[in-house]
Amino acid sequence: MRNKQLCVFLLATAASPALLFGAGKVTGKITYTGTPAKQKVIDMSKEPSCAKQHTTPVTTEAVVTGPNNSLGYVVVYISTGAPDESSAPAQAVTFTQKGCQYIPHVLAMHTGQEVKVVNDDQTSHNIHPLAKVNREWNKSQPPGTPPLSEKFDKEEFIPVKCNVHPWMHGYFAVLKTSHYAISDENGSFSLPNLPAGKYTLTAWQENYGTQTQDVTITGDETKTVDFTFKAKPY
Amino acid sequence: MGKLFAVVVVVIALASAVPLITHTWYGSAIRLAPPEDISTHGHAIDEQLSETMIEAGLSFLAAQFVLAFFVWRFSSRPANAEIKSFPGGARGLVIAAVVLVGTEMLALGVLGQKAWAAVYFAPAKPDALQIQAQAGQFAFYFRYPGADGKLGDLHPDKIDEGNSNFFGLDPANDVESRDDIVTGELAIPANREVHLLMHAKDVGHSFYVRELRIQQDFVPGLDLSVHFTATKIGKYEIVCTQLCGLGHYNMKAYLSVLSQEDFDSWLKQKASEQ
Amino acid sequence: MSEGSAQTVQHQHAPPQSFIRKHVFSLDHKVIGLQYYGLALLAVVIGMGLSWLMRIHLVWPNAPIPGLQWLSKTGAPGGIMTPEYYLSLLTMHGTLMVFFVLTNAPFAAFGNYFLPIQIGAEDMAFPRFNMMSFWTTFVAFCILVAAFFVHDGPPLAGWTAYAPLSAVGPDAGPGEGLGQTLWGLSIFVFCIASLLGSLNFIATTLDLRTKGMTLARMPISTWAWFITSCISLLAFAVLLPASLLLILDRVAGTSFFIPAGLVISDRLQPHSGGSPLLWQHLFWFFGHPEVYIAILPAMGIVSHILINSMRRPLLSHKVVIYCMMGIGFLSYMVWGHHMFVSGMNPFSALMFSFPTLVITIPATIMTLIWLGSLYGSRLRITAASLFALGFISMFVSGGVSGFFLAQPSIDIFLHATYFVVGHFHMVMGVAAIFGVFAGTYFWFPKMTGHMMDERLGKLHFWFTFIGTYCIFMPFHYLGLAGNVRRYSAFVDDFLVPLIPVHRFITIVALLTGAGQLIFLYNLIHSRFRGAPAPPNPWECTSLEWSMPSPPPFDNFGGNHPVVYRDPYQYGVKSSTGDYLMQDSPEEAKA
Amino acid sequence: MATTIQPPEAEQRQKPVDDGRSGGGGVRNLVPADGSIKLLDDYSPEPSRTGIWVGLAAITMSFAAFTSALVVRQATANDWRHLTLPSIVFVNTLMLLASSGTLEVARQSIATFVREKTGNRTIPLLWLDATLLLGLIFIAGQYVAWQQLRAGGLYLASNPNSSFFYVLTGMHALHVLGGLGGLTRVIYKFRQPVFGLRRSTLDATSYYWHFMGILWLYLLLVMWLKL
Repeated sequence: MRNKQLCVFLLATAASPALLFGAGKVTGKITYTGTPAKQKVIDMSKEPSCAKQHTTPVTTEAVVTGPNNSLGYVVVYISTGAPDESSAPAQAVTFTQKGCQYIPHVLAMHTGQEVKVVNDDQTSHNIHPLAKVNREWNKSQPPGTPPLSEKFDKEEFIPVKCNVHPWMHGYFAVLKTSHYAISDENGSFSLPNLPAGKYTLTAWQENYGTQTQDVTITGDETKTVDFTFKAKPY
Repeated sequence: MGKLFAVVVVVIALASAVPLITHTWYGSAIRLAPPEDISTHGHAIDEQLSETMIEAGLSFLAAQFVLAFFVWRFSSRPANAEIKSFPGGARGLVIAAVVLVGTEMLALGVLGQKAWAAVYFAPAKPDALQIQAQAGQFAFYFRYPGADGKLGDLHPDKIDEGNSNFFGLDPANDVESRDDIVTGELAIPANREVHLLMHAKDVGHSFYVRELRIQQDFVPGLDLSVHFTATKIGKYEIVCTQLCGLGHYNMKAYLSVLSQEDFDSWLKQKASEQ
Repeated sequence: MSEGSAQTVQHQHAPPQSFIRKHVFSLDHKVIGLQYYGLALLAVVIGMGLSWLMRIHLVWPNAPIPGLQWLSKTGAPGGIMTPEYYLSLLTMHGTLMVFFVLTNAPFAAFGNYFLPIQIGAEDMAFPRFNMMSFWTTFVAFCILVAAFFVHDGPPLAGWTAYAPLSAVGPDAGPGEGLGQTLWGLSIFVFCIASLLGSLNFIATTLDLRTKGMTLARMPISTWAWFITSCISLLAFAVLLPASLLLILDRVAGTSFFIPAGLVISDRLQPHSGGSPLLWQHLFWFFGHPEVYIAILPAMGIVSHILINSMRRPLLSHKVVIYCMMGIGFLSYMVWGHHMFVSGMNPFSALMFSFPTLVITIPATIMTLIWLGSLYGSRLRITAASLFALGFISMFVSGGVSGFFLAQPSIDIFLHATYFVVGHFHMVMGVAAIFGVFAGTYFWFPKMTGHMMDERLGKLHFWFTFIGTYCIFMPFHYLGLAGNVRRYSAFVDDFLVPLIPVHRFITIVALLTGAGQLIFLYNLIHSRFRGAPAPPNPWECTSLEWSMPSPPPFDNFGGNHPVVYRDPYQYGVKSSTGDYLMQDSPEEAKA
Repeated sequence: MATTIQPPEAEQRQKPVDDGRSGGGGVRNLVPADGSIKLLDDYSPEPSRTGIWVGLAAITMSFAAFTSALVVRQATANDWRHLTLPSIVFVNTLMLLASSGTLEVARQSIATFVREKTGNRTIPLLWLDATLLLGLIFIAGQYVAWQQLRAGGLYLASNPNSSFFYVLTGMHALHVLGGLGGLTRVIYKFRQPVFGLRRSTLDATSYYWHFMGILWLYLLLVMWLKL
């Protein structure tokens, strides 16, 4: 198994330019059927400095829905067949705490890629990724302290929480590939720059779990792959 | 040097007494006394406090002054000065101590019982408004029974803060919990007794409202309760006084005492947000 | 068979030659006493440094403290203290001060050095136990300090380590990992050390008194150490099992203190049925007597010094001793007053409140006897006697605030506020430390053979006396305003207005702390440059002054003094002046 | 100076009048100058004679604490699973009690050995060794008991009852090991060509050893009633 990975890896690196600048593309839309749970209004009265930053009531983001049953914050990525990459992207991804919310609610990153955690609030947060595969950590970040910089080495969907503000929940999607996308308000996503090949697409939603579909890209075409999740009221 | 000691002790004793008498920090506006009491039982505690303040304060001043005076008077006497013994000797002092402290104790003890009993011995009235309070790292959450007037059961395994299920309710299977109203602030109607059922989610916490003269620990695995009646409409702080971890200093919630109709509309509003 | 041939009278241990046996693993109670003193000094320096950091952070929460980030990168990113690191400092400060300073300095240090001498013994009953108990204490100290440097941070559950926070492990947040386990281990080891020490003290006092040294003829300081050792024997015998069970809950997954159904950091804890209150009961059953373990020796030392500087015995020797016994006895019936708001049965709350109030009677009697004895005395003002008088003042100030906390109804409001912090810092912290200072200025000549600089000593007293009042009196006012303790920052609308008072306290604390440098300088300078000390510079009557300073290896050179009279023969006419040594056969002239 | 007056030579070495008011100022551990074989008595009451009782008081206190912990824990428990004690503990009990008996016999024989001043140490040694052996058997037996519990799937953390069983028996076993150490020391001293065994050492060790037996009976009762 390891050897196989290794060979693929060598091949990949040998031919990486061609692979990385493939012209194939997968787009699609994430929708749901049934009635999703009503998102609750978050009561921030405990933290006035955050509460006063929000004019409209803030709700939980576990299930973010859009027009005609579209589903946001779904991570779509190539789980198998993805061209292996020699190294993680150099530029860091940023995870911001603002108004006692995580921005973005779901942050996808490459294994080994640097993630910067920024505290824009006037209060002290603690960042606690409840990792199981990766190493779990739990650090406080008083206002005015420099951003925390961390890395995750293994593929995992890590719930992130702030113990000081229990409503603050987010996710780190640590993936082995850089071919990932996160669906927007309208549930649409797109995975560009795919070389020709046979792939397995995986869509992950924090409450509804994962779905997979196979797709084959030949040359520079654009395939459409849609996912539909079954929503539960509770 | 002995005289200097005497002077310093007297000055310190007087200076220490000033804020206790003026209830402020040496002329500044900083108030250094319990905030105004808004509960029906609090006045007993306050009387008890001021009683004790007078008795303890007087014994404090007396002791410091006597110390100062004796040191002033008897330090650096000539080597041949004659040693005198305190009139009455040890026996007198022992009797004095037993009598003074004894009576002081009895007085305080009896009064104290009254104040204490008012809070803890009298059970909550049956018509008291039942609210459940849950303390967890590092926030309080409160649960009001919905239309059915019943609180759903708690299932710790169902707790899911990402979906704001802080209590671990199971609406899918437990109908009673569907209309429960969960809030981050405690709103209560004025002049109505509230029976607070206290539940700790993780570690030890405490429920402390200065104006209510109420402090009660949340003990994990042991669901306690307190009952009180607030009399003054307003917004007050609920803080945690039991060291519970890194967020302890910031573990608080607000208590808003509302008129009955304001309370009803507030509850409706919250119900709509569930 | 040549049994018993060629046997000579030999002493239990001859003077050691090698450096190691002389100064490191010494069996000599005097060396061990000094070792305890040194350890306490180290601990108090660290502990005070921590309190400085805490005070600074409290009033300037977002100001970086230069250099702090090197102490702990995660604890203070960019020098700005995180909340958990503040709590860790708080925990370490409390543990260091209570166990390694207040238990070691007045009791183990001075007791080891002077108890055997004051009863005319050549050493402790069990010198090897004595050495073991010090080095075990030292190991406990190292374990505790090691907790500073573990990966997930030093412990933060406070010196009371309330379960389940202290028992559930890393899920409860930073500082609840290895650090907390080390804390428990350190306490466990410390208990063993204290048990060995107390056993030794008791056996020594009962068995090794020299001829004529009846119990009634023991100096008050000896009595205090003896009573204290009885208290600590029983107290630590309870903390030992408690800390063991806590460690097991942490490392072995047992459920002594952890109830079922706890959800911490979104994880359901795999425990069932434990009782958090069990820990509180076990801990406070130790914890309250511990307060008296800290204060009783100070009372003894202070009485001893006061009598000497008043040149007259106390109004009643016996009554003072009975009071100390009474306090020791009652200290076992009051632990519940720490748990008034922990949901204990309201009746038992009253049951605990009563003895707590009763315990003020012996305390008051002692105070009145000290004051009454001052009347008509020939008080000599020295650095030592100043600290002794300061002790009385502090003891009164800290004592009266006990009146408030002893009453459950008032405790509802004052519990866990700065009022409590002010109360126990004054009555147990500062008062006991004053006893240690007094003892140091008094016995330094005997221990080192050099006089201490009196002028510096008095300067040090004024700094400390005024400083500590300015620090700890305002704590009471803040408490009355409902200022909660153990907060790493004051963010509540209610507390923000009080910050100026805290700022005042912080500034005074920094100054007072700096004032202690005078003491350190005096200590070190006098040790080497101080004038040589005569055997009895203070014209004192007890046995430790009947030998050269510093005392020879076996104290009395194999000749055991015979005691002819009660310890405090002052204000009499004798060949030596106005006092008679305990071991002088001379009769006082009328 | 009053400080320099020394008591006359005679006073130093004579045993102080035993008025029960004062001790001997720590002149002790003296080997008899006449070199006779006897259980050495000292001028001063031998500290270990007091020390042993103080030590036993401390041990009693901490096991009392364990007991109260057990009681409180049971009172709040909803997870109290009755635990049948491994049968072997009763065998162990017999072993421990027997060892107390052999130790007493050993003391008697040492006394006679001293009285008759015969050089024959074998009989006392035999009894001492027997005591040591029985003690070791007890420890081994306890170990077997733990093995049996483990075999039954009951580990330290399985339920409060098993936790308390392991803790109580474990702590007791530790104390017994201490007693074995004491016995070994007694045997060693007894074997010395220069007779160095002091009565107080022998007494203290045997008091401790008997106390271990009593403590074990108490624990057995507690565990049998509660666990």
